[in-house]
Order: sequence, then structure tokens, then C-alpha cells
Amino acid sequence: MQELFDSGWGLSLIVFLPLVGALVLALIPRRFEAGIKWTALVTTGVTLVLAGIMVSLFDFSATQEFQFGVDVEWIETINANFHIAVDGISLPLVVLSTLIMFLSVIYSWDHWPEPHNPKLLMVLAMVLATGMVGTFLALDLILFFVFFEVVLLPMYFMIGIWGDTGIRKVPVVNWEIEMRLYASIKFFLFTLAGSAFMLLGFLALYFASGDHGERTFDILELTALGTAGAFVGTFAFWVFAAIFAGFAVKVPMWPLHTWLPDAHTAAPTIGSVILAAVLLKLGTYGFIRIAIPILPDEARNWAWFIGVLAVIGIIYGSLACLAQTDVKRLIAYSSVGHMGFIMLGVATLTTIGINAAIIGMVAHGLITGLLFFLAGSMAHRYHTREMPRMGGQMTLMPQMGVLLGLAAMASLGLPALAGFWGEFMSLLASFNPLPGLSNSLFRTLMVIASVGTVLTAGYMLWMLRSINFGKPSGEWVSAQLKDVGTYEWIAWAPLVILIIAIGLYPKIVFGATNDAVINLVASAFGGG
Amino acid sequence: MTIGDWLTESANWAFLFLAIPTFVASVMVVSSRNVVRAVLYLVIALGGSAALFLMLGAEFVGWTVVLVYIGAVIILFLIGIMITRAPLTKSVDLSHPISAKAPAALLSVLLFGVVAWAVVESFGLETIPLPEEATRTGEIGLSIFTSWVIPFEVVSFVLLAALIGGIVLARKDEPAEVP
Amino acid sequence: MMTIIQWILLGAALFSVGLYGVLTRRNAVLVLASVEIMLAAVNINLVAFDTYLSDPAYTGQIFALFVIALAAAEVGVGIAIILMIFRNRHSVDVDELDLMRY
Amino acid sequence: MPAAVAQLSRVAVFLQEHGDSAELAQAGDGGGLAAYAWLIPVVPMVVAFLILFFGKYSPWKGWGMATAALGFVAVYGTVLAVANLRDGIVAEFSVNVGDIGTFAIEWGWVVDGLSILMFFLVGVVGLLVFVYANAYMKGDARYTWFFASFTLFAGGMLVLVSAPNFIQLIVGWELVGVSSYLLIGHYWEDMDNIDAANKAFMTNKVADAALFIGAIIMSLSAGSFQFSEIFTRMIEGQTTLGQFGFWAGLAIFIGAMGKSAQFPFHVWLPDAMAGPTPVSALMHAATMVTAGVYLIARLFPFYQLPEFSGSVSTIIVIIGAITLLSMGLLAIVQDDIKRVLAYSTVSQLGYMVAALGVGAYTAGLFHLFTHAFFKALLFLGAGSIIHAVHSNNMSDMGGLRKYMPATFWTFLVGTAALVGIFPFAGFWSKDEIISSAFFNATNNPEFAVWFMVVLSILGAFITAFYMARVVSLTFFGTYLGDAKPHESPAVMVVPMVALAVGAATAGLLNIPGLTEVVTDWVTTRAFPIVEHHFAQPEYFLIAIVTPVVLLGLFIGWRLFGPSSELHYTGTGGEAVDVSAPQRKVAVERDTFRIPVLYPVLENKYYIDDLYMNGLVRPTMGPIADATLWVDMNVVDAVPNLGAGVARYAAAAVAVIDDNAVDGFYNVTGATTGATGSFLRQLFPGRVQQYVALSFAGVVIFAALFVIF
Repeated sequence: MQELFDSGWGLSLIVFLPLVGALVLALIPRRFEAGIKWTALVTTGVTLVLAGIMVSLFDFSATQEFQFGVDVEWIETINANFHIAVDGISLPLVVLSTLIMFLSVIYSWDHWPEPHNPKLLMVLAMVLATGMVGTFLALDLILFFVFFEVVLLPMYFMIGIWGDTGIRKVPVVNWEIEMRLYASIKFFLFTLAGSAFMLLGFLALYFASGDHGERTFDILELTALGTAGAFVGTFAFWVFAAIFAGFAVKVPMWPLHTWLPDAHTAAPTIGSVILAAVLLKLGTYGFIRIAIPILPDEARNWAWFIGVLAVIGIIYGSLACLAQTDVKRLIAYSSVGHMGFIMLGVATLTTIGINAAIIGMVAHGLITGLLFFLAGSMAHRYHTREMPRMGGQMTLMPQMGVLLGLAAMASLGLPALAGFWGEFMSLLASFNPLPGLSNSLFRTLMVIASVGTVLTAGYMLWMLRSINFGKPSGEWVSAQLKDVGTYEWIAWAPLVILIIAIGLYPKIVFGATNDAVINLVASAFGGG
Repeated sequence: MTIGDWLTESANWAFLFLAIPTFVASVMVVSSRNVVRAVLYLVIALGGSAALFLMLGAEFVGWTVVLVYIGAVIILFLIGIMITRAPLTKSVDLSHPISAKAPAALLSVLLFGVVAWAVVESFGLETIPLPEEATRTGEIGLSIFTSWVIPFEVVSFVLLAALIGGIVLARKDEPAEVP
Repeated sequence: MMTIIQWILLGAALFSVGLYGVLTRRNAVLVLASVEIMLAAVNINLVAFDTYLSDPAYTGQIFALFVIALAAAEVGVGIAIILMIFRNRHSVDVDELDLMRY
Repeated sequence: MPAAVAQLSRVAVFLQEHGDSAELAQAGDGGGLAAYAWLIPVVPMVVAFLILFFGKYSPWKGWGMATAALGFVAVYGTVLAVANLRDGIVAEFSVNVGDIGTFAIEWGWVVDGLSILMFFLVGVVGLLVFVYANAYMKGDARYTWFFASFTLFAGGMLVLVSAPNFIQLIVGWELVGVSSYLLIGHYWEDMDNIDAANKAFMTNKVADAALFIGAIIMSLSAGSFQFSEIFTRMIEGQTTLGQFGFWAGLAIFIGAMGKSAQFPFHVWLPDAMAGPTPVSALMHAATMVTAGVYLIARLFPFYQLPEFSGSVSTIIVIIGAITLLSMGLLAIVQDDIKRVLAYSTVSQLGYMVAALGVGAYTAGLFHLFTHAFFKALLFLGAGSIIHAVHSNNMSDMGGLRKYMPATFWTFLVGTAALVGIFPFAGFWSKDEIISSAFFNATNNPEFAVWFMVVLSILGAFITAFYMARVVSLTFFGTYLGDAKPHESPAVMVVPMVALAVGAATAGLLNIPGLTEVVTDWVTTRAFPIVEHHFAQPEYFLIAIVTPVVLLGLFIGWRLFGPSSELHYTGTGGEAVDVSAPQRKVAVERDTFRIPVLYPVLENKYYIDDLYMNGLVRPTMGPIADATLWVDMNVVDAVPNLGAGVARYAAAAVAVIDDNAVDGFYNVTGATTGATGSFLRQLFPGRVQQYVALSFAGVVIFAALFVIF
């Protein structure tokens, strides 16, 4: 195993095994459903095991080093290489992605959304897996971009085909349009528009790097150039703006977030889970891996702007949640708030802030993933997502109620659960941002963001009140609602365990990230 | 090179002799109102191109065009036309109305203009050597099985896939037996 | 003395004509036929450049052969698809093939 | 710790200037006893989860495990207390669980006088309450669940008090909060209870946000989360805390106000009575509400250095003083016996907070100590009554001393301790607070301290008055309820008796000049505590306060006792059938209507209304709705309108296209909407349209390449 990973094949396997799985799936006739399920399960399972082996072989004493790398020529003419490697920053996210994929397949075992087509759904999911893991591992801008975009189409189809068939009334222009169509197209166009700008930014960097040697797309080489002050001035400003547009849509940052509630609400359960748990992190990861190290000066200039948008997102998302009656939409808007905390951490540009952002990403992945699983299962049983129609779940389905309570508590940042670290440490970081950034601004942001924690608690408690407590309304008293099933337990238990484990022992994440982040900040900002 | 030099070269006359019918035939393919005739014009256009290949010494390619296109593809087209019960007489709805044709023509002309401009700018009046003799088919075979063997295999797979795909698609699914 | 441009211009002209056909034809079979013209145009270019460059590996010619092979495959599958569509919709009018749009 | 102690030069100067009694405790490290003290928080936490999963299958359905856990804590706490009194224990242990930047995140446990006091209280009082709860909760549908969350509640408090750093403190702080949420909402079929639970959680969360900010400011300024590290650096002058000292102190105090229900964060506490009575007893005696007092005591070295916290101490004194009086007044008008006791708790917490504010560290904690016994006792007594009469309202009670003699006598002991009758516990502790305040007021004449002295004496009067009312209405006169009252079973009475012994005698542990056990106990800290030391009880103040208390009792008895004309007089003695009109008379009789003041008190100073109408409803209603409206109609309008414009443009140019979403393609398919609709006009076809678009692109790009 050691040789496998040292030679670089290990990482390539983690990236491409799902794609191979997708090809195998494509060859299995639609009617062999069991075969489809097992192929998907084995593929994601083996990928997860490989990721686990990667963690066990990973040298935690040198997390700032890129390990198990491969760097081979890919598109010679533009000097784009197939360069992947893992370091402390990407490690937790890779594991998170493979885990979520595996759990999604397990959950799907007896939850197939309509129209019933497990084969296509699984093929799309496998392609998604390759795209997500590839994005986290890519160290070449073109490769990164390709993986970043690979994710787009499967998700588009997932929402468009298996999405909510209800009617969405679009205000302002007064359309009535099927939810899944509206959401999928909105998702697609927003992300595509963002990535178009991002590609422009990448190309600009490529050409600019020509002034300092051979033109390159390699992230590490560009980082070295960037920290040496190669990209400055107006040029850097516009490049950062372009890259910012790409990542900010994906995160999503206010006011580019409006695709998110629609997409999350319309998507089938595993679509929402993957979207919330992993896809959103591609954006924040991009900031940490690309935008900040390559353009540190501009990151400094933009920090206040990112911080302000992040905090607006926190407050705004939380307030929007308070007005929701649709449980999936509520969770979706809560993501806007939580991603705001993550971006606030990133905006401080300090070791604490970026560490907070990464653990926040992992925690949000686990918690919101669980929440969407629960919301999906509840919608599956109640055939509605309207909270006012629910109630008394603790009587109807006590296990589901307890899990929902736990997930909600974790989501509102209860200490000793995973969500706390990202939230609290972001606040901590914004008290003392990177020297040179405005202390008073970031401290104000800290105070406002801490109001956000209160609002978060408010809507989460309100959700629990509506769904879990009280007497079940007459509609459900006689309904035979099945409590959490076997496959659901298997799919959710790892999330619950990890939420508690990371809450109690944050070293699970910090152990990997801290040195890498310290190194990143030190090289970008000189010790900061 | 003057226009005179060009006109005195006999090969150019041969070129014009082949190229003009090819072009006219292809224009007819896209504008004919009779579907069968359109396909027959396609035969002429492809035959012209085959002859042009011969003129360039690409013997094997030329004969392949004749065999594959004129021999097989055209038959396919005709079968397609017959099966889809296209009207065999003149018909107006083979093409879009003039309002759509005009911009399409504009676009085509623009495309041609841009390409022509680019070509003229970059090549000017550079000449092309007339081949002494036709390319030996054996050399082509050698090249295929040395330099291009992997693409060749890939193409064979594609053909196989197309074969199977064509069968699967065109096969009529028998309705389930009703006992 | 043949010039290279006359060959390329012929190719470009055939390509444009083919494009025009693809854009204006409503009958799907004829759209395919127009595509064939475009492919033939490409072949002319390939072979002409092959001769022009006197390539010892005959890359141009061999690619022309590949194109022909793929064109044959394309027509085969294309006609099969058209057949399918005709069977399902009793028309081969591409205007009615609007399942791809929302 | 020794290292920290060695570098206290600045404190030494400070001590010379201000103190006369402070000395550094000579303490050992407690050896293995301290090293294994991590078991104290861990055992209840683990047991809580064991009960959750296996409780139903265990003997006594979880009660056994819960009580065993608390018993363990009680024994360990007592052993520690004894060891502390003999040798003194100051020890601190930390386990690293992660590094973030240069900060270490650690779990740990601190064993010193202060934490041992809390271990002891939580253990002993908790054990008695748990034993009591066995009978009280019998027959509850969620018996096991109750003990799981109750154990979690105690465990969370122990995590909090054993915390050597801010992170763990916050963890415990919120664990207490969330388990109290579960317990208050225990009867969740009734939405009122859930609302009460939410109110408690949210009120605390607001304060917690302030605590977060305070903790962040302190930790970042000092460069560590660890209390001992912060204090050391503070004393060595290595921090930048000076410039933020006031804000840090204030923010942390606001956090403490939330948990300790200080005015104006008190609103959640009376509503929290929705939980089962044992919960109220523990919550008010040893956990949850004492957390705020504990926090200030834990950070006392910070608050006593005026250069850091400055005028925060004044604010603490004023808030404490306002709380102790205003909440006492509210207790007068309540009909619900638990609410009377709840307001009484807030009032007593006001005493403790104010005491810490004037620097009377020992006095504040001493009152915390004695209060734990008598308030737990009073709540258990109230629970016993409620258990018997199936009502919380005093208008359904009366004359119970005949039916429930044990409850009556223990309740009477609790009352005596609360109002401060010699020699019961409250007498000593309250006297020490008032003495300290008076001493401060005379030596350092400041308005706030005089304010506190006056209010605390007034508060003593009010306390006596409402307790006299409670005892009169509950145990004297005629029984007005429906259920048949009976004495509670032994398993409930025994804890009450045990607590009564504590309530009667706990005060004797710290008689100035005589037995200064508690002083020695709680000042065993790694950092010196500066406070005035009394050589003997302040007889002068006792001479003032005791008559005031007796006067309060007398007036209360006159107004509400059996001899009062307000009182409903039945035949006296045995239970009589009391019909509804008479019950109404009883409610009337209970309300002691002081003009002007009464409506204010009845409406709880309008603070709840202010929060609801000024904060909660607008946020949940118009503000949230407006945000969502903006999101759908303004923020989202840009893409929607863009699509819409493209769509109408497309429609306008005579294209047969009524499909909305094609509008999107116009925007993105072509670079601009105009190009899109232009091309659309040209190519009404579908598939071919896309071909056309892409070739148009090709042409444009090719042309660009040729030109440039």
C-alpha cells in the first residue's frame, strides 16, 4: 500500500475509481438493480477505504508538504500537467467527500427518487465523486477547472430529472415554472457564469506567469511566484475579481446565493446532501488553495469586502430562515449563514481564521448533510415539507426526532459538537485579523456575527418546535409512520459519530490542517 | 505568379473541371426540392471529391470514398428516405422558409469569407507540388499499423459500437405477447 | 503551378455550403447529407495539406480515412436514430425535435 | 501553578495597598486525588449516554445508574472537600485536543477550593434531588429519558466548574443550557412548555454571545485560553488586555447575567418552572443559575484588578442590587408556589452577584453554598406539596400542615434559612454579604455600594414578607384543593430532612472569628483573593437586619395568615368541599394589591412584553419576512429579470417561443440578450439554432484571430 501511494497511483485511484465505476454501471442493464446498487456501493466503499489508507499513510508531522503526488504531462502545448497531491488542507475534505458519497449510496438503497432510474442516478453520482475529489486534489489550474466543471453537469441532471415537480412561482417576472427546471437551470447558469470569469482569471495568471519564466498553470509554481510578489497592481486586482466571482458563486456568498435555496430545495435527497456537504466547499477551498496563496496582496485588499459580505450573509441567511415554512428551504438558507461564518474566517487571513474555515467546512458538511438526509426522509414519510403541517414527531418517530434535535443543536453551534469550532474560531479570528487589516471593522463584524449565532439558535429552535414537539396533528395520528430504518441508521450513524467526535476531539481536523495553514499564511503574508 | 501562369498550367484546368461540378452538386444537395435528387447530387459531389483525391495522388483515399460513400452510405440514405416515407416529388417543406435561409446563407458566406481571408493571408500564392506518382497503398498501410495503430483500433471500436448501436436503435421492439 | 489556396478555398466553400444545408434543411435525412458534405470538405483539406507538406507518415491521408470511417458510422447511427424518431413521431422534421429544449 | 505564584509582584503591591487579610493559600497539589478528579465530570456524562441507550433495560429504568453517578460525585466531592480543608488542593491538568494557530485547545480539570465547592454542592444536593426524583417522577411516560437528560444536566455543570480554560467553560456552559432546554421542555406535548424552553435557551444564547465575545477578547489579548495563563500574563503585564479590560469584563458579566438570570435577563427563569420540580430544585440550588456566580468567582482575580475591569465592578454591584430587590417584589404577587421560589432565587442570586461586585468573594460564595441547601429544600418541599395536591397554585392549597407534617417542618426550616433567622444558614451568609457591603461603603464611599446596602436590607424585608405569605397560604387556613392531600413517601421525605439539616447548620461553618471553614475552603486558589476579613460578626448590622426581617414576617403573617380578614376562613382543620366561587375568593385574597405598583408587578415590569413585542416578534415576523421578500424580489430579481427581459425580447421579435426558460439561453447562449434574440429571430429552428449559434461564435472568433 505504501508503494501504491508513494508512486502516486493511490491518489489517482481515489479520483478515478468512481469514474471507472460509472463506466461499469453504464454497462449494466437497467433491470439488474441489485447489480447497480452493489457496483455503486463497492466503488464508493473501495474509494472510501483507499481514502482511509491514505489517511493512515499520511505523514502528519509534515502536513504542509504535498504528499503522494503525481505530476505528469497532460496538455503539453499549454504546459498543463496532471498534477495531484494531498496536503493537510485537502486531506479532511477528500475524506469528507468520499465518506459522503459512500453514505449517499447506502441511503439510496431503499430511497430511490422518482422517476425511478437507479442506474442513471448512480452514474451521475459517481461522476460527481470524481469531480469533487479531483477538485480537492488538483494542483494545476486547468485540471482544477476541469474537475470543478465536471461536477456541474451531473448535478444539473440530478436536479433536473429527479427534482421537485412542484410549481415555483417566480416573483417580479410572474412566471410559474416547474421547480426542478427552474432550479436546475438557475444552478447551472449561476455556476457557469461564475466559472467563466474564473477561467479568465486562470488564463490571465497563465499568461502573466510567462513574464517570470515558462508559462505555467501549476498552482505551486504560481504560489511561489505570487508570494514573491509577481502579481500586483491593477492586473492582480482584476484577476482576483475574476477568481472571486467563480468561487463566490459556488460558496455561495451574498448576494450570489439565490441559486442555493432553489437548488437545495428542488434536488432529490442525495442531491441536496452532496450539494450541501461537498459542492459548496469547492468554493471555499478554492479561496484557500488558489486565491489567497497566489494573490496574497489582493487577498489583503479584498479581505474587508469578503468579510462584510460574509457577515451580511450570516445575518441575512438567518433572517430568511426565520421566515421559512419549508424545512428543506430552511436548511438551505441556513447554509448561507454557515458559509458566511466560514468565509468570515477566510477573510481574516489568519491561521486561526483559515483553520476555523476548514473545520467549519468539514463540520458543515457533516451536519448539513445529516440535516438534509433527515429532511429528505421526513419529506418521504410526510409527503410534505411544510413545517406547520408537521408536529409531534417525538411521539410519531422518536428516533428521527432525537436525530433531528441533535443535528439542529450541532448546526446552531452547540459546543462539544462539530459545528462549534468553525463558528467560535471564526469569531475568535476576527477579533485580531491579519495585521494591516482594519481591526475596528473586523471587530464590528465579530459582534454582528455573534448576533448571527443567536439568530441561528432562534430558527433552529423554531424548527424543532414546529416539527418535533407538541401533539401530532390529526393528519398523522393514525398514519403509520416508520421510524428510522436500517439503511438510514447505517448511513447516518457515521455522521452522528463524527459530529460528536470532532466536537470532543477537534484534533481530528486541526491535526491535519494546522501546520499546513500556518505554512500557508506564513509564506503568503510573512508570518502573519 | 500571374494569372497567366496559373491558367497555363494544365493541372489547374483539370482542377476546375472537377471542382466546379463538385461545388455545384453540393449546392444542389442543400437546395434541391426533391429529396431523392438531393441524395443523387450528393453522389456527384462525393464522386468529384474522390476524383480530386486521385488528382492529389491520394489514390487509396479516393477509392475509399468511392467504395464507402458511393457504395454504402448513399444506399443508407436512400433506404432512410424510403423508410421515412419522404415524398419523392418536389416538396416545399424540405427546407426552412426564406426568412431563415437568408441569415443562414449570410452566416455561411461570412464563414467562407473569414476562412478565405485567413488562408489568403497566411499562404498567399504558395504552390503545391504535383505528386510524381500516386501514394502507394502499402505505405499507407504501414503507417496505419505503426504510427496510427491505436487510433485505428479506436476507430474499429467506434465502428463496432455504431454497428451494434444501429441495430439496437433500429430494431423494432416486439410488443409483449398477449396470451 | 497549382496554388495551395485553391484547394483550401474549395474546401471552405464546400464546408460553408454544407453548413448552409445543415442550417436550412428541415428533413433530418438531408441534414445528415449536408453533414457529409462538410466532412468531404474537411477531407479535401486534409489530403491537400498532406500533399503540400509531403508528409512521410501520410498523416493527412490517414486522417481522411478515419474521417470516412467515422462518417460511415455516423450515418449508420444517424439513420437509425431518424428511423426511431420517425417511428415514434411519424415525422422527421427537425423543428419538431424539441425535446432538448425547455 | 507554583511558577505562576512566584510571579505575583504586581499583585503583592496591590495587596499592600488594598488588602489586609489576603494571603496566598499554602496548598498542595492534591496528589492522586486531584489527578483522578476528571472522573467527576466524565462519569455523569458517560452515564447520561448509557442511560439514553441502555436505561430502559437497566434496573430502576435508569434511575439507578443516574443516582449511582451522582453518588459517586457526592462521595468524591466530599473526599476532596475534606482533603482541601486539611491540606489545601490547588492543581490543574490539561489534555491537548488540537492546536489552532498558536493556540492550544485543551480539555482539563482544575481542582481548587472553588471547583471543589461546586463539586461538593452538585454532588450532594444532586444526589438528594435524584433520590427524591425517583418517587416524584414515578409513572412519567419518559422516566428514563428524564434521568438521561437530568444526568446530562448535572454532568454539564461539572464540566463547567472543572474547566481550566474558556473553551471547556463554554462547552459546559452550553451543555447546561441545552440540557435545561430538554428538561424545561420535558412535557413537550404542551406547547407552552416548549415556548418556555425556547425562551430559556434563547435568553441564554443572547447572553452567551456576549460571553463568547468576552472570552475571545480575554483569550486573544492574553494569548491563551487557559485561565491560569491569562492571569499570569495579566499580572506580569504581558497582555494587551488593558485597553479592552472593561469590554471583556462587561461582556463576560453579561454572559453571567444570562445564566444567573440577573435583571434584565431574568425572564426565562420563572417560565423555566415548566419543568418537573426536581429539575427546578437542582437548577436553582447547585447548577445552571449558580454558573454565572461561579464564572465571576472563577475570574475574580481579573475583576479585582481595577486597571483591567475598572468600572465593571460598579455595574455588577448595581445590577445585583436591582435584581435582588426587583425580583423579590415580583415574588409577592405570584400565585404559583414555584414561581415565588423562582423569583426568590433570582433575588438571592442578586445578593451573590452584588457581593462579588463589591469584592466580597467569600461572602458571595458562602451564600451560594448555604442557598444551595435551603433553596433545594424549599423546592423539594414545594414539589412534595404539588405531588400531593396536583396543582402549582397556592389558591388550591391551604391548611396542609395537618396532612403533611414532615413537609411542613422541613419547609419551615428552609424558610427560616432563607429569610435569615438566627442561627439558620441564611442568617450567616446574608449577614456576611451585608457586612461586606457596609464595610466597603464606609471605607470607599461610592454611590453604588450604598445603593446596594440599602437595597439589600430592603430585600431582606421583602424576602421575609413573601416567605411568610407562602407559608401562611400553603400550610395554614383551610385546604381548598380538589385532590386528597397526603404526606409524600419516605424516599421523598428523607432527602428533604437531609437538606433541612444542611439548611439549619451550613451557616455555622463560617462564623467570622469562630469557624472560618468556608473562607479557607474557597480561597484556596492559585491566585490571591483580596477581600476584607471580619474578625467577628457585625453585631451592629445584625441589630438592624434582624428586626427588619421579623417585621417582614409579621406583616406577611398579619396579611395572609389565618387571623387575617383577607383569609378565607373555613371551619378550619379538616378538608372541606370548596366550590369554585370560593376558590376565586382565594385567588383574590392572595393578591396583595398595592396601588400603582401592583399592575407593574403583575406584568413583570413589562419586560417580557418589551422583549416579545420589541425584539422577538419583529424579528420573527416583519424583519424575517422582509428579508425573505427582499431575497425573492430584489436580490433574485437581477437574474430573473435578466432572463425575463431576454424572454420578452425574444417573444417580441415574432418568434414562436412561449417558453420561459429559453430566456435564459438568450442571456448566456449569446453574449448579450440582444445578440441572442437577433439570432433567435434568424433561426426559428431548435437544434439548428444551436448549430447556428456555435458557428456564429466560430466565425466571430476566427475573425478576431485573423484581425489580431
